[in-house]
Amino acid sequence: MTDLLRLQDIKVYFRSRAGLFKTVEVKAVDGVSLSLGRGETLALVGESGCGKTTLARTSLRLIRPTSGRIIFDGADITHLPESELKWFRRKAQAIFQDPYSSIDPFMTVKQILEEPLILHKIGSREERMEMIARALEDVKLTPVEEFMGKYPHMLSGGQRQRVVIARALILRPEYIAADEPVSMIDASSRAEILYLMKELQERYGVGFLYITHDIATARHFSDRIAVMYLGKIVEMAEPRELIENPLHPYTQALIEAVPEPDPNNRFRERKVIPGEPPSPINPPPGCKFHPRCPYVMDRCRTEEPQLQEIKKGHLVACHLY
Amino acid sequence: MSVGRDALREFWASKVSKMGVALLVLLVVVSVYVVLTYPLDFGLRYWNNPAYWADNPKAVPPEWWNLFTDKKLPPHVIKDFHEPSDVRDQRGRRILEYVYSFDFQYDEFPSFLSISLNNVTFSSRRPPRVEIFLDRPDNISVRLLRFTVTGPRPGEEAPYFRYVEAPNRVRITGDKNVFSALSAMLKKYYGLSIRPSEVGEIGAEKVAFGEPSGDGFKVLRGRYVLRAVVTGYDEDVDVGMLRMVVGGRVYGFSGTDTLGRDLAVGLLFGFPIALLIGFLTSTVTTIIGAITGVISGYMGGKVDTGIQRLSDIILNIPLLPILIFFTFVLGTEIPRLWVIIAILIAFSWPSLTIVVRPMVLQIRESQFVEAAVAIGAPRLWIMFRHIFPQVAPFVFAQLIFFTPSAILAEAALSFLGLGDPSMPTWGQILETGFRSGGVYIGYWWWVLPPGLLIVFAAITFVLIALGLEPVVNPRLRRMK
Amino acid sequence: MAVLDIVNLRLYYKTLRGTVRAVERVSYRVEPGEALGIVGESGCGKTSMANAIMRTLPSNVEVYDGHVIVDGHDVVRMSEEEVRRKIRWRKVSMVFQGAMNALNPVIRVGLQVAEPLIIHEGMDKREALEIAREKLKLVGLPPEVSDRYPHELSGGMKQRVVIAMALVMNPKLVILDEPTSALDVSIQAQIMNLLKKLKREMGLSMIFITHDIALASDLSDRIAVMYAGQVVEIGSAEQVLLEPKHPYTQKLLAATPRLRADITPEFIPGAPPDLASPPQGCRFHPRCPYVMDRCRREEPPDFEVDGGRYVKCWLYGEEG
Amino acid sequence: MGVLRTIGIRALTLIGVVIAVLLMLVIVLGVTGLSDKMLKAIADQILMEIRQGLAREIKDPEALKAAIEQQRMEIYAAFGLDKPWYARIPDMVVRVMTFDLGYTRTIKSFTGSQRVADIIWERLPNTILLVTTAIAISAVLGLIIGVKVATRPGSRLDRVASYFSAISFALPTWWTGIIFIFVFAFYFRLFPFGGMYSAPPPEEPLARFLDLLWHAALPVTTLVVALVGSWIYVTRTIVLNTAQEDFVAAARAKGLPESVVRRRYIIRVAAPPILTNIVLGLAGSIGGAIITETVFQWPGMGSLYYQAIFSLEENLIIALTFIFTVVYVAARFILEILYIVLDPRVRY
Repeated sequence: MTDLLRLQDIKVYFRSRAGLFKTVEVKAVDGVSLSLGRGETLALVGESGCGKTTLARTSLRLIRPTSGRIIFDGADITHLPESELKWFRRKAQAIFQDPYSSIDPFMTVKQILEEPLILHKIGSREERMEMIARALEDVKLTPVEEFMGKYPHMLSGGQRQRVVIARALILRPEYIAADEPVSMIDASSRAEILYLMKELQERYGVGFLYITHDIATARHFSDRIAVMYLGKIVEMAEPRELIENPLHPYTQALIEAVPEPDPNNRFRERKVIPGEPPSPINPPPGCKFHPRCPYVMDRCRTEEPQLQEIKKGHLVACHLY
Repeated sequence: MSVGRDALREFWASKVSKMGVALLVLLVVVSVYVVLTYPLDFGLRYWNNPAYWADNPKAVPPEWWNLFTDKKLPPHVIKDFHEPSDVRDQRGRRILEYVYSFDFQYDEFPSFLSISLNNVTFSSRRPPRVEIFLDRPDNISVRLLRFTVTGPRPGEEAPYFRYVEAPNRVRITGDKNVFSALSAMLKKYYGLSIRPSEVGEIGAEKVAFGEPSGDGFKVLRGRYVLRAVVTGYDEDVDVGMLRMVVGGRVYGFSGTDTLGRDLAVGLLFGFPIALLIGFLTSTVTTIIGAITGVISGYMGGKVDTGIQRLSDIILNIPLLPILIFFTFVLGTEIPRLWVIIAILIAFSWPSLTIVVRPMVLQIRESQFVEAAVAIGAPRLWIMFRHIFPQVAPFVFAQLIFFTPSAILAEAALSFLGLGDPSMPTWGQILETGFRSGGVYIGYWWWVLPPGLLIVFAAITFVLIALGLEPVVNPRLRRMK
Repeated sequence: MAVLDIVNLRLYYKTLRGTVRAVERVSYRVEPGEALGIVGESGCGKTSMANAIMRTLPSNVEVYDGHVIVDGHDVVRMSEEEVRRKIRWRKVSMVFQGAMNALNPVIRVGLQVAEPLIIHEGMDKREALEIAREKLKLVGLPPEVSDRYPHELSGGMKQRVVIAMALVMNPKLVILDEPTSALDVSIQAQIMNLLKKLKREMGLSMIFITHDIALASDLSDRIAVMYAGQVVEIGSAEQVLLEPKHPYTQKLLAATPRLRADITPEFIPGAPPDLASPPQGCRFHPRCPYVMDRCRREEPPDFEVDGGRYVKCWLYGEEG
Repeated sequence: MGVLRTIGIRALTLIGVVIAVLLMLVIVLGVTGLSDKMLKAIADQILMEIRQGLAREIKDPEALKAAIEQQRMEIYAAFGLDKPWYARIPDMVVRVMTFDLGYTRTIKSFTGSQRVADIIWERLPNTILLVTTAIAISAVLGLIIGVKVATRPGSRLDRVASYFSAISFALPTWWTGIIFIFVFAFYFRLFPFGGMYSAPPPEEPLARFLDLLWHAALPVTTLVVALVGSWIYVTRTIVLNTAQEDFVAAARAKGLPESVVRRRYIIRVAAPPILTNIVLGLAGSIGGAIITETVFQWPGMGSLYYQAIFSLEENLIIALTFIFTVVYVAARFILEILYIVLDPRVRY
């Protein structure tokens, strides 16, 4: 079976103005390769500014990478002009973080869901109504008629996010990139949205890229987890393997930092990595994690480690292995 | 659309908005009335044509001023006769008599007396003779004036037509013969010897409508009869129209200026002009500003940089001096009103561009726009369907907000003497009032109303803009 | 004697939608050296709680009563000026949510930390700045930071500055209002370590307000769970986390995704009520799996369950 | 270092503005043929003087005519009149910049000179005196009232101030001036109708100063009424917004007295954006000044504009347009430096 989506050595550099004449380069994504199978869920975990959102947007060709290739369904779409991407736009969809800004406040739920159908010239008016109704049922916004006429400001955060999911699914895509879909939803409802996405993803066999900073939800809702640090993937494995046996010092620290509800927590200090992630404008040479790494070696300061398979299905980029 | 209805309800909820809308309705109604009833070339043909206003008193306050003063001032009376009051045939002559009888009960003399003849026809070689009599309440009757209509020219065939193109206007109170007649009257009835030239100095209207009292004259109240007798020497003699004017010391609703122009007429004409300047300028300005703002914000890159630089430069130029310069230099070739509007637009649009641009930048970054791109929406679709609706309420508010600035800018230029002479505006009326020294003499009816109207027009839009503010400003809205 | 004793506190706001009952008859105490965690979802009134203690109330407050006793003074009954002079920062200080917004952008950081000393103690500026530098060192910042403006610092550094600011007058009680919610996990862990260290070394009492019950366990000796303006369960960390009694607490814990265990997270159907029109009876009843008739009619009182733990639920009525 | 750079960038932009205005003036003058007319007038003036000299030396009328024609060609060439207008752009730019625009027809300076530059330089200080006084007073009033109003939103004072702001925005400056003349000069006879000093002006310095104050009272008040409304409004809005910021709540929680919170956390932070808005309103105050001077016959550049329009002195109008631009740009520059000093966030 061929992969649904393959990213090959993707680099995304942004130019940013620094004063009148000087521009600096921000290396948001700095050489990432990964592949996603049909119906598979890959979680991309990292802290803010690590480039995970940029990578997701690049996978949707919302950004053209500086270099590297995006291969979707066997076709190279890296440099296709927008006019030749229409088929891809139908097969690949996005779900965004902020349910308050990801839908146009001036459109009704019906208009929001109808827009993709109109743009892709799908169905007659009646057929479209039927598809919208089905999509709303899928995301459990019932009674359907009542929700169709509502404006976003009349919906709760969770309901909006369901509208967003319905919009992403209405074209029956093969690939969805979901960028922090639940981070702005209350803890008690978060799982509900994630279950809904999981259910629909399995029902329609969608390949899912799940972007999150929350490694705990990634564990429960994905087939594989990739950890990103400063524009690079530093480790990739199946969830249980990654969490029980993290290899990269950064992954270890990240897992260590996540609290669990345990009354003994207060009696022990967490092992933390010092400092904050450096700016992607001036990333350190060698391994990008070396200034904060407890196991730093001379080699780490000069030579960048490559992502390699240490055991089956477990990849890590670290000189320790 | 419910968002729109909510916004409308919110707008309508405030007292300020209601007041603004009421004023706007008034403005529009008056303007429509003027547009429907005034000729297009009003400015040149009537307003700036002194002959048209010749029968009016000069620089007098409005009639209602009498309500506020103890001294009752005579109103202006124009009496038009299309038919004579009486026609007699006497020894081969035809006598047309025009009689105007009126009760004069005021504390001040009329400002002048005049008579005009229009379309006089006759066929005898001897031209008709005109005599003007004044019968006073004290039973004195004076023949003020006698003159003949211009006789036939050699070779001219009967019937003879006279005063067809323009009326023959005789200002009675300014005529030397009248002075003599009045001087004779004073001698005969009061035993005063006052030379005709002195009558002229005192003022013929004072002598005619007054009686000597102490050093001067006081108003003689009572019934006066003003008679014009036209004696023709044939049966065809005819006067198309005869007009008698007893010049008042108050006039109409707004008084007159030093040329006798009825200020109410001019001020009314200012309504549609103010609206035209305000709406045209602000509409075009906001359209250009909104489009450049959306393009600059959404397209980015070189286009964006170019628009930004241009805006930055234009915004750093002080507007009024530039307006003066351009209107002065170009105003001789192009109608000044259009120059003013064009320059206002050319130098104002960036102020909208620079506020719309960051809004668009923010909207462009918002996830629903990104979602639309991901769905496969083309650029134009996104700009029109998603971005423009977001900025539209704000742009509309700016349109309203900018309207008074345009009106005020035109008024300022007019006040500096750069108004469009073919289009009398409030600013121009004020300027003539100011330049004629109206402020120093106290012609309040001349300088206050145009200013008040400008304020009225401007405040209409300011009020509406204030009412719109909570609707378009999300920060204020959220506080509720 | 307790550092803070709150009895029957009520705080209502007047809004266009009606009266919002943000804090409804809440009572608890904080003992010396103890950290109390207040856990709840957004809009449950936990931030209002902090405002009620400091008496930094917005202008639309409708009801503010009960007792907030700090060191023998009842804040509810004191005059505004007295609270300012005697309580704020002297007795109770605060670490604000979103440090990026809690610092004045045009004043150097050091002066902002030192300011309370200058105002309250009438201390000389130089002397106060010296103490500020010490406190900055205490929270792990180099003293040079003192001369910087807030925009020159990273998020983690600003958070440390805000903590140093809270410590500058050596208060008895520090209220931490979501001190890490804007930070990444790795930075969050650093800050939590710092807070633990400060609590241990300085014997500080703390109120730790958070939406994350797992994070609350990192610092709290006791935990109060809030739902819709009320404390529904309060007890020691062990009691609340290991044997939660209130259905909401149980569900909240179950909804927390576990990293190290194979328990799949659950969720609570429905949404928290609008505090302008809370449901009759128990406020949790529309979402409660164990709902009984009584819950719909009557609001449950606080039942004491196994020593020092109070639960606002009819399920424990008989035992109480 | 960073500050200097920011200032440098602003300076460059503003120099760009001056150059753009210069070019615009010169091009419009060229296209409309006005520059030809003006230069010819200057050249002919010179030629007339030469003609008198030549007439004395050369007696033969034919030779005189030829000599004069010869001179005319030379002078015209020197002024670039033999070339099309666009070839003269650099020359004209320099002329406008140095106010070397020849002589006026009727308007004279106070000392009797008819050189454009003399007339302008003489009046510049009077305008600056009037405008800066008015701006200073409005700034102080606007800030005080705006802050006061912002601390009590919704109060009666707040409403009154809001209505006043709206009205002041809709009031044409000059009309306000006329009303003042009507009421205070014509009706109550408290202040003079216009001018800067009585005629003759008092000799003694103190009396002279008081006379100036007496004459300035109405025009300054007029400008203040026109300006202060928007300043109150701007100050109020920004202060209200700032007062909602978290750090203000934090400052209150720190137990800082309200006066300190207001001064250090609200006004101090609100100052830079208020200043920005004031900078944006500066153009309006220049416009207001032009007309106010006209109404009160204040012998500054504004009333000179009015006279120049009336007597069709195009060279004066050009010079005035340019100097108003320069004055405006300079004022903006000063305020922007102040902004940089006030707001540490822009010091990069």
